[in-house]
Amino acid sequence: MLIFVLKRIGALVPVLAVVAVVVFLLMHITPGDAAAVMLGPEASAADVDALRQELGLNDPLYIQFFGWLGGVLTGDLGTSPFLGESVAAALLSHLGPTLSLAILAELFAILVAVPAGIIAARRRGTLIDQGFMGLTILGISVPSFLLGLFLILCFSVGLRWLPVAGYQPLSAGLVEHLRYLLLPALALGSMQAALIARMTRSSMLDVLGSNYMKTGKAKGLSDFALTYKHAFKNASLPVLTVVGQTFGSLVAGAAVVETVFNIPGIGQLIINSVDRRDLVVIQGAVLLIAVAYVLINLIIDILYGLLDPRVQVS
Amino acid sequence: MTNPALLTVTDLKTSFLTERGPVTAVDGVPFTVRRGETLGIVGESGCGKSVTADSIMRLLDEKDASYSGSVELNGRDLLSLPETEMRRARGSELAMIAQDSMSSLNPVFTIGNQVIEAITVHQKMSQKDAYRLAISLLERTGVPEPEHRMTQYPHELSGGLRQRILIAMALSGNPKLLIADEPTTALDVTTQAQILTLIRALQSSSDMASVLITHDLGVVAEMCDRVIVMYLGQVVEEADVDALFDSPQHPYTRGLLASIPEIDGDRSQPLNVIAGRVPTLHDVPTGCRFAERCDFATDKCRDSAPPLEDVTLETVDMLAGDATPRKVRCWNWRHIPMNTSATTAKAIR
Amino acid sequence: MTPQPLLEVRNLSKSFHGRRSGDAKVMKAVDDVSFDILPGETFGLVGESGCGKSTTGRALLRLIEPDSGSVSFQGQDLLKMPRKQLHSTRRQIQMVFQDPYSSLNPHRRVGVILDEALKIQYRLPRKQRTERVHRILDRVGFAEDYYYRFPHEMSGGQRQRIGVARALIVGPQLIICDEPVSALDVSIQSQVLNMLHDLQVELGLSYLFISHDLSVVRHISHRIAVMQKGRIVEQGPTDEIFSNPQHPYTRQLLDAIPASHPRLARERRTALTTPVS
Amino acid sequence: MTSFAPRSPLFPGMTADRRSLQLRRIRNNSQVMTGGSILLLILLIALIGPLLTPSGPYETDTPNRLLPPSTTNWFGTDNFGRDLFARVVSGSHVSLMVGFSVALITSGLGLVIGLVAAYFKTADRILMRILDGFMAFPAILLAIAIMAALGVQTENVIVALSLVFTPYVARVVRSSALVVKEQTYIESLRAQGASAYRVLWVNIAPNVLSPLLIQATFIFADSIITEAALSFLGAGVPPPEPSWGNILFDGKTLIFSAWWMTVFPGLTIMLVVLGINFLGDGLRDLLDPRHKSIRK
Repeated sequence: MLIFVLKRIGALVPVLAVVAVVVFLLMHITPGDAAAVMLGPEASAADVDALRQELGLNDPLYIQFFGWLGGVLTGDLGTSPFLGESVAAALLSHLGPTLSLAILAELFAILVAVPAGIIAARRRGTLIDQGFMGLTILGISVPSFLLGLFLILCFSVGLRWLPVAGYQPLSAGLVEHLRYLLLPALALGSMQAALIARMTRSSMLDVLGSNYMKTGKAKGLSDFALTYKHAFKNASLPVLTVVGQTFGSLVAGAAVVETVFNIPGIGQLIINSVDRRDLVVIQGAVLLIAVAYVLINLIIDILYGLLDPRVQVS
Repeated sequence: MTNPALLTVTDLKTSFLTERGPVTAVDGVPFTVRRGETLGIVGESGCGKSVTADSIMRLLDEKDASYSGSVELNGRDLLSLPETEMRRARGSELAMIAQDSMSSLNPVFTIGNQVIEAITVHQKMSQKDAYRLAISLLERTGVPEPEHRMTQYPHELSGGLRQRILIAMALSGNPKLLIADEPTTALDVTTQAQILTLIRALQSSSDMASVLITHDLGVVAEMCDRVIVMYLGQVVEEADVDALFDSPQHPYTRGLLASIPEIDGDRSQPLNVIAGRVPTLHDVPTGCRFAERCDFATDKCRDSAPPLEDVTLETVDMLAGDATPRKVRCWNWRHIPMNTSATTAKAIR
Repeated sequence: MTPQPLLEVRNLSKSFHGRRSGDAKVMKAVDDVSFDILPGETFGLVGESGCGKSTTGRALLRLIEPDSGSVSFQGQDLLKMPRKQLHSTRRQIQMVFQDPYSSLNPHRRVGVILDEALKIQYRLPRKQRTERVHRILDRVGFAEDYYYRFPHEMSGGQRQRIGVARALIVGPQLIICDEPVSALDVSIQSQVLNMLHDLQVELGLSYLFISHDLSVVRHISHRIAVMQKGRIVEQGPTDEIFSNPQHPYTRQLLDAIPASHPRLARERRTALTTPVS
Repeated sequence: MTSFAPRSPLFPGMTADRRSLQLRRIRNNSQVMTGGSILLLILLIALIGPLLTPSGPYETDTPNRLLPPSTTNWFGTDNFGRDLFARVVSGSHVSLMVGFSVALITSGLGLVIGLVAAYFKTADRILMRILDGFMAFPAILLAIAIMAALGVQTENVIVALSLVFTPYVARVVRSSALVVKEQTYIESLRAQGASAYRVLWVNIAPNVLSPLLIQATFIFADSIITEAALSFLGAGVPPPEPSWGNILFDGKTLIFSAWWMTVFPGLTIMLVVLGINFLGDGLRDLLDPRHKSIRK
């Protein structure tokens, strides 16, 4: 098991290397001078020069890269010329709301989608199944920001049950915290829920049609034992994968949903930085999220190894 | 006849809904199995033999499949039992071993977990007792180092061992009827011989009857007391095993026996070929289902379907011993000369 | 006076390393295998799954590169041949595969599949190729319009006949048949076996016939080699091997074959249980 | 076996029986039919819509700002008095163009990368590491970052989305090609002495077109969604050029006073994406045998 884990960690190195290169290059695919672009047309030549100096843009590319990488590895993501603080500090101060939102959305998605997927698979072809699957197509077709707008229109503008936008930290009380996060989490979690439900259903169907389910039925096992013991453990593997793979889009989706609901999270930080073309902050945020994604998938890989005895062998 | 019937299948029909319309994969199959007896069901792929097995156990998804007729086990019709009672019967009164031992065991649970589950689903006992019983079952089925096997996963075992595990699970409820669906098809010859010997030994130590489904007439010769031959969803011949090999009556059975290269056959002779191909279930011929491939077919064969005729009395003089049931589904069986194929050589010996 | 062998295999070996890198486990799939195939004969290679018989067949054609040994075809070593020469030698040695369902490209018509086989080996005008395809289709017993069929419109036996036609069309002298009938029903199997036999008589072909089924191998082969764990444990004329097996493994294999008649099965069981007095 | 059904011109090589089955399956596939109809309807409106509007998408009319839907302004007007229907129709041109271009570009690139990776082992190792690296970035985030670097412009949206989605297509192509590569007919071709070109482009490529088509459909839908999100965030199509996303952005600030500015463009996006997803799902049922709904 230890070897398995170490190997998985080893496999991350090239992926992280590509991630680093891509993030680094973001600064350099800008048409023209990145420093000038960042400061805008009104900036003085002296200011641009100063920023170019500060960002090290005058050095050869590979020196810039290793300088930047060295910084990243020691936790130095650079300093934003607009915020006047380090990128790391800015990210840290915006992390809380994003994490709360993403976790809440993921919980909602899993709790709704997994049972729905199982029920749909067991009642394959019935109205319930068709209804659920219709809903999932709808879920996949409505992007989170749009669903957010519709939810605001319905629950905040129309019914006036919930606040239109804004954010209260957990320190303001759990109920208050949730009151502000409920709609954003629904908006963010629905597409995730749809994906998980479809995956659950299809992997359940694969498993339900398998020979070992037939053996189980021939043993005299009840439908319940078959579904929840034999099928679920097998079917949970692909579901786990889909949770891991879509975690990234969940976090990214959070960025968009935050804008809809004015939540001061990383997403809003990114969007504000896009307006300002603050590439340093964007680099840092993108890097943080990509690394988080890679780590989450590492954990999922290890879980996979624990659940499926065949994985460690091959 | 002293031995009463354990399983009586009458006019079993199993139909599926497919996108090209409904098909009847098993079409009016009758047979009986007596206590302690082994009945073979032979036929080529697509003849409905596996569906017959699944129908007896009612393993098919009843959303797609529908049954009619009756399957009486000890006088109780399994097809009309409520699902909860059927579930109690599965694994205790009748059990099954499947063909592909790799996919028939759940890959994410240990062997121990799966064998113990097969025990405790029908018998109330402590985990400890179940464990002990599981070990003894593995010993009975010739699994070496049973304690170690209990902790292993299916992919860590060989095909032969996995098949023994499946047999152990099937035996856990002391079934009266064992249905073996191509139990050795995926195995090598030497392993096949071991598994067949094991099944035979287990059967002789109890009065368990079995239904053995296979495409391999060699396995039939080794294992069965009586045989039914299936073609395109129907039984075309039923006979005592010796009688079937000595004097096959249906043209299809004869053709089948003559197509097999035998280990002691004449190598200089070309093998028999059954011309044409099996029609699909979507366009079943109106007359005899074998007519278009049969050398002896007449207009009558092509126009009207022959019944499964009881010919026990007419063929009894060919046999040395008691009259055992003999049935043929052919209009012309009386008129087909016997020396049409390689079977003759064997009948003489 | 024995005729000159068509194919001489000497000390052929192939090992596979364990999947895990740094794994010391080495599996000898083919271990010092030697045999000859004479013109016009069928050489049977039997053994159980994993014994290395299929690897041997593939190594001959360098579909798997063997580690050592030599394979000389008409006096020339295939294993030392430059790619270009190997390419044209493949006209002489063709292969027929086990699975009639995956051995034909589902997206191509039968005629195109056969035409492609020709195109790979010969530069011929289209008209000549088409003519040859039609001739070969006729030879394996298909009506002309099968040219336009797709593989999924055919039965397993028909597909396997197309597989044989694909091998035949380039005019080989040796065909390596890797379990050519084991995926087929018995009544279909006999069609293919008879056809292989007829083609041999007519065209003077040699076959390397790889199979796990001893009855089939016995029926079609002139000589047989028995493989176990990568090695040939016994080889000789078919009748000798079957009537007087020398190696214990051969005997074990022969004993395991199911009887051809229930009476023989009973006799064998009683012979086993009653002690010899 | 004497007569054979005539071959069909529509599905060459299929006998009439098979063709009618195929057509019946398409017709019976409610998803393909629904999805197809929705898309046709949208396309029709996108084409003839400009003829039906009282004013163009850029014509401001300050006295008539924020009018609710009426018989003249079907979707109402926005805060500059521009006809919302005209703007949504004009936005559909941008969205469909972006979606289609991205689907086309990613299919081409993905096909080549996926096939090369599936066939050549060394290339596979390098290409897959790079694709893995790219896929570690959530699609929309990478798109935002690229837009920030390249500058906010409609053409850049296409570039960014193509970069972001190509790895997903390449993955699908690669894994289908790997399955095909294991088929015996590929080994048979090697035994016959076929060149790598023949094996890869003549024999493997046609077999991965179905999964590619299905994936392209979904990329089409995803591109439309992502373009809308980018424009909504101000990182996509720059105003005043109308796009569904930036109309929604304008609508958001006025959500209390002008619900129509959110509802109509929103419903349009939903309908289009729903149509494409139905089509994609239906195509998968039709083309991918593993997803056949009826067994046996």
